[in-house]
Amino acid sequence: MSQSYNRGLIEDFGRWREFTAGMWAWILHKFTGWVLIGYLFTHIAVLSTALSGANAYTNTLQGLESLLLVRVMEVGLLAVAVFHILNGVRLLFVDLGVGLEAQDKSFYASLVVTAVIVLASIPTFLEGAF
Amino acid sequence: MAERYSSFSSGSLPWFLQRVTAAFLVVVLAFHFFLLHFVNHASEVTFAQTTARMEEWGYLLTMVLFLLTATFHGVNGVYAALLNQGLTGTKKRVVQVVLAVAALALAAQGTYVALVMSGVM
Amino acid sequence: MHEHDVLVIGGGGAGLRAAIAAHEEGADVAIVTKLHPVRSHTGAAEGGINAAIRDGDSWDLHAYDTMKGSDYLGDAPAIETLAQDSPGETVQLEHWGMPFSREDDGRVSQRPFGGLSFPRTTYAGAETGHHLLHTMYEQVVKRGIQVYDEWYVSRLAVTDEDDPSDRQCHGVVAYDIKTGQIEGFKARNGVILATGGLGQVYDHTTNAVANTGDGAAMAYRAGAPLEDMEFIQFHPTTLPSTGVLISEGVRGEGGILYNAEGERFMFEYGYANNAGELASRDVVSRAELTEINEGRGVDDEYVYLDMRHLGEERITDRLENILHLARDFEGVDGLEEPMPVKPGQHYAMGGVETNEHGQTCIDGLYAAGECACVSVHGSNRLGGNALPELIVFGARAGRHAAGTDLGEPEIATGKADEFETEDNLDTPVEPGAVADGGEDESAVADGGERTDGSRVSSDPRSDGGETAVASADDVVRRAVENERTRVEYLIEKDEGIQQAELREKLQKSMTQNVNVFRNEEGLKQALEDIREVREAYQDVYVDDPSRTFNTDLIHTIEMQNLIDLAEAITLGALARDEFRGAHWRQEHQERKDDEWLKHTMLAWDDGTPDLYYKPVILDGEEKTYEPKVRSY
Amino acid sequence: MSTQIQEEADEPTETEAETAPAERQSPGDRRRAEKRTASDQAVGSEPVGRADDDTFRLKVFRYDPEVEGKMEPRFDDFYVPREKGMTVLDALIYARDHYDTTLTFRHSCRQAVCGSDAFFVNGRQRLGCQTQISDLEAPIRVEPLPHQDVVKDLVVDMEHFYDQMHAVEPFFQEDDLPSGDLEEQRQSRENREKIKMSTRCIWCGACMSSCNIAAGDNEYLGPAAINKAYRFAMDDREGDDLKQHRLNIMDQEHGVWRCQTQFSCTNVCPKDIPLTEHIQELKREAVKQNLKFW
Ligand SMILES: Cc1cc2nc3c(=O)[nH]c(=O)nc-3n(C[C@H](O)[C@H](O)[C@H](O)COP(=O)(O)OP(=O)(O)OC[C@H]3O[C@@H](n4cnc5c(N)ncnc54)[C@H](O)[C@@H]3O)c2cc1C
Ligand code: HEM
Ligand code: SF4
Ligand code: F3S
Ligand code: FES
Repeated sequence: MSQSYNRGLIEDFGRWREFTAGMWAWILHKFTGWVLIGYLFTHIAVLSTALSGANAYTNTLQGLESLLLVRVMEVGLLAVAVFHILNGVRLLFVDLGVGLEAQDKSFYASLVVTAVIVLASIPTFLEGAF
Repeated sequence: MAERYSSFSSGSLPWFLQRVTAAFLVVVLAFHFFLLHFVNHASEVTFAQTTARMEEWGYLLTMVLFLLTATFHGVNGVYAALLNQGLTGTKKRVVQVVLAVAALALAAQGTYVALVMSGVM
Repeated sequence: MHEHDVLVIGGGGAGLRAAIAAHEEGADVAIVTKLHPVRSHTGAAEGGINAAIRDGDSWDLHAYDTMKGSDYLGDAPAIETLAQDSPGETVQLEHWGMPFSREDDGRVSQRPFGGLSFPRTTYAGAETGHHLLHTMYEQVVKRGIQVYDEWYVSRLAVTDEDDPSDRQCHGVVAYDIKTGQIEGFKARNGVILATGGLGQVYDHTTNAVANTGDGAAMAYRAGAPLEDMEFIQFHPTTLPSTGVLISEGVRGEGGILYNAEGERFMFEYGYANNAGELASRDVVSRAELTEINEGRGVDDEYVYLDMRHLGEERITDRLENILHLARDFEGVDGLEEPMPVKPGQHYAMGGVETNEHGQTCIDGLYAAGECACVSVHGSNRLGGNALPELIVFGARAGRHAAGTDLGEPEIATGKADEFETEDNLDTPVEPGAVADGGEDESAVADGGERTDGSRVSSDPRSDGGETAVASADDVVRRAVENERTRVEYLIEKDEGIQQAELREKLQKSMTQNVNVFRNEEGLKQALEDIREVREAYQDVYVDDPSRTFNTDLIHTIEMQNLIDLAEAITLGALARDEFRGAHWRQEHQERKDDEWLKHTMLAWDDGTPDLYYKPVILDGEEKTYEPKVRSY
Repeated sequence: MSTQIQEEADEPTETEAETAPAERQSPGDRRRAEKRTASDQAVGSEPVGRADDDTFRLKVFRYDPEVEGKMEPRFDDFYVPREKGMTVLDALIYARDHYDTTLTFRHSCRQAVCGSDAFFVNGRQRLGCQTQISDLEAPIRVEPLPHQDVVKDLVVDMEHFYDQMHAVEPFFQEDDLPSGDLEEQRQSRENREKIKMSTRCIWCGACMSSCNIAAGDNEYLGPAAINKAYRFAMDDREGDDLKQHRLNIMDQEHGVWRCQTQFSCTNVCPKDIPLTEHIQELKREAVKQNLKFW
């Protein structure tokens, strides 16, 4: 007689506008983690050129580094890594039960510090790319 | 004892190792980034430089450990994320196998490359 | 049809305790409840549980305090049972893990409470009821007792003998709120009513919306008499817009009451020159209402309770939850502004007449908790005495229903020949069921008579008037059929009046006329209003045609219970021309012990309320309680 | 056998009904159909009540699996007069009693102890009775709790929540009790203080509804049930063996490890229970317990 209406998956992620700090931190940490592990695979693949000899290795690396796109992506990688590290530290504290009341503030702090570090590193990263 | 041991398969060990590896990775990843982007610029890296660094045992060991912990940390993290979305049954089994194979391949290939770089192989 | 040894109706403190007790005696027991057990209003109780568990205290002191508090209208055997069993039951709760507040030595804490000669109120923070309710629900889960939650019991399946004392209860009819299914529940041994309070008879109450007195009303219509219904406790400090209780603690800490003119009226108008704000509940309630009636209330509705002068530090330390309550439920910051308060209905001392084993005069029908009246509270309940009542009499009813021999009861139930009957009560209108001559013969909303004189829809008895010896199954089955007819009628009826309108009217009139202040004129006015509502109810219909979670239907069925109980309260109040405990009569300003040391009893008697009196039992186990002036 | 006979006897009536459907239609059927037409018109047309300075707009989620016009979920708009101290629950009651008696929601105590009126109000899980209208921005949007099956309007199916609560053996089970007459167990003030917050849960389900993990993994015990387990695991009155037993339950795959410290449960809990903190503490306890043997 009575059935229930399932509002479907939309409500799972369609509610992002209503997400709170902790949930954003969770999503961003997940995202950055996936990027990092993805990068780790590519990274080892690129480094594997070392197996074909010294020149292949050096040429590949320097070839890649001369591409603007790669440089920009590296900045992205930095951002991702820095955020993952900072938020990771935040999570470690949470796991230890330290500073739980300030969990939202520490998330915002991770974001801000990430931004600062990344902005400050841009010159170094893009040096000589143009 | 056996009972104790089996409870480890529940999730406390993966969870715990994820934290331990994370703590290790903070340091190494930061060091890695710093070394290869700030001290040495990535664009200037050459095979010679790399092998020079890799010939140092301490560095080699750190890098291999870095690789292994990062692999574990990353793959375990991905697995946990999938579990959280309600992965069960055969699918879960398949994911387990795929991730394990990928992780082993990555670790093996990476270690091999490192050893070659360091001139051991 | 579902079948169990013992059926407990209601999952509040009384119901849960009864179910556990019956289960421990080996009975197959089930709880049928319209709210999930943890949603019961027992969870709202704040203060504590009176129990004499310490050296220097004893059960007879507790009994004495209770008798005095009842203004000598409690029955001694009931009061003594309460005082004797409460310590054991309270420690039992502790053994079940209830998180009581603790002393330094690790023992449970007790605090002083109004009217007690020893600080024996055992408590768990400011949420004793919540913990009591949850602890017992946990034990129900542990024992795997079956709970039919969100099943609304709408009718008792009782046989049809002329004398209610010959009748037998075989079960109940319940409505599955989620699906609209109506089903019979057969009880092999007994049905225990534990349906709680009736605060919704009033428009301003500390009680929950679900406290509609269903059990008392159903038992009443089935033939079990109601006892002492006129005694309603009003709490002086409740928030005006919701009725949420602001604990006496605020006044205890030094909070003051003042009127719209800024006068500290408890002193300035001499309501209580000594105790001031700390006078007893009824005195303060009456003072507030006098202020409001004489035009010194704020917005003609409430007065102020001010605690700002206590200072932020003291307030946050001792009265923090009050700040939350005022903030969440009234939108007032207690640190910045005075809090609006007014008296609100709080507790019904009366209920279904039972003996110490929880038995009513109908065989197999029990009642426990606020819906029952074993008569421990008499004309006025002491704070902290309701929760022990739940566990003590809940447990006893459960045990007895499961077949345990608890000995001969000392309290008699049912109407005895020698009882005095009230014949000359002057009512402006005929009370009781409406005789219906309307076109629709098969079902009438409130169960008035059919044209042929037999009664149908709400008559709880099985066969609509014809005497027949029916099997238990038949009794239940017929009750189910009658209920289906009624519900079908209510849902299918196309137009008429809606319950919300009637409810509002009834509640307004009760609050206006049968409140803290009572006088003959007002009471008569109330009877007229109730009559009007009752007649209008004949034409009630349910707008929501759905079978799924039809709360409109549930409220409509509840409405009938409210009408019957409102009438019972008012009839009792009109009859009792004295001032005793919570019952204040303008024309009769003194307690009349010669005339009124007796319980007001009301039997439905097939739709014609029959008012009679039963003597109070003041003889205890060891001593007789002598009525004294109640002063503190 | 007897049921078969009955069925046969029933049949003629059914065929009759088919041949004369118009007469068979009861007023209820008719109204169920009418509600559809009425609501079809209502969609996109004027909301109920008057919009002016003294009223605010209340948007309420509507759904009924049986009434035709409501089978497709929709929002109804009501204009409700503003009053001082008015809560979301008061507003719903007003809309129901004055505009549409079919509006359905659970509520009882009106004082945040029964836990029956947790709704999704302006994008957050809140108790209707505990939320002041004046604290919200109009229009006020009230929906049933997310991630739970809707039974009708604002009523959700709580069965799953109850199952999870029951799954953690939520009952005190120490058998070693003081033998003396009326002798209670001793508990230190500190220990009672430690479990105090965890005992305040009113089973409203807000936390579970706000947790994305619980939404994705149906087997996850969820914050409320874990908090319930915490309440017993940390209660010193239960001995060490029981504590270990309780930690083992938490240590299951769908126990504490599923929690990703999203904190939304802690944010929405109307009783301010530090849920994430409790969950984290149990994780550490479980790890500690397991490490003991290594
Ligand atoms: C705000 C407040 C504070 C209080 N503080 C104290 C205090 O400090 N100390 C004290 O001793 N007392 C106190 N009391 C009084 C005491 O809490 C109540 O008298 C007591 O809790 C009533 O318990 P009960 O089990 O009889 O009913 P309830 O807890 O109300 O339970 C009734 C049950 O019956 C069920 N039910 C009702 N009708 C039906 C039906 N038709 N079909 C199926 N099921 C039905 C309901 O679902 C519910 O489960 C307080 C009361 C209030 C309101
Ligand atoms: C090479 C480096 C790294 C890689 C490849 C990596 C990858 C990942 C991945 C894929 C996840 C799973 C995310 C998810 O979907 O939930 C994860 C989780 C996590 N990472 Fe990293 N990470 C790295 C470095 C770090 C560092 C330096 C820290 C620092 C503290 C860290 C802390 C964490 C933590 C605490 C989690 C667990 C989240 C949880 O399970 O609740 N990680 N990581
Ligand atoms: S933990 Fe809080 S949010 Fe969750 S059910 Fe209990 S009271 Fe509600
Ligand atoms: S929201 Fe969910 S992820 Fe954990 S902290 Fe609360 S249970
Ligand atoms: S109505 Fe009980 S919690 Fe809101």
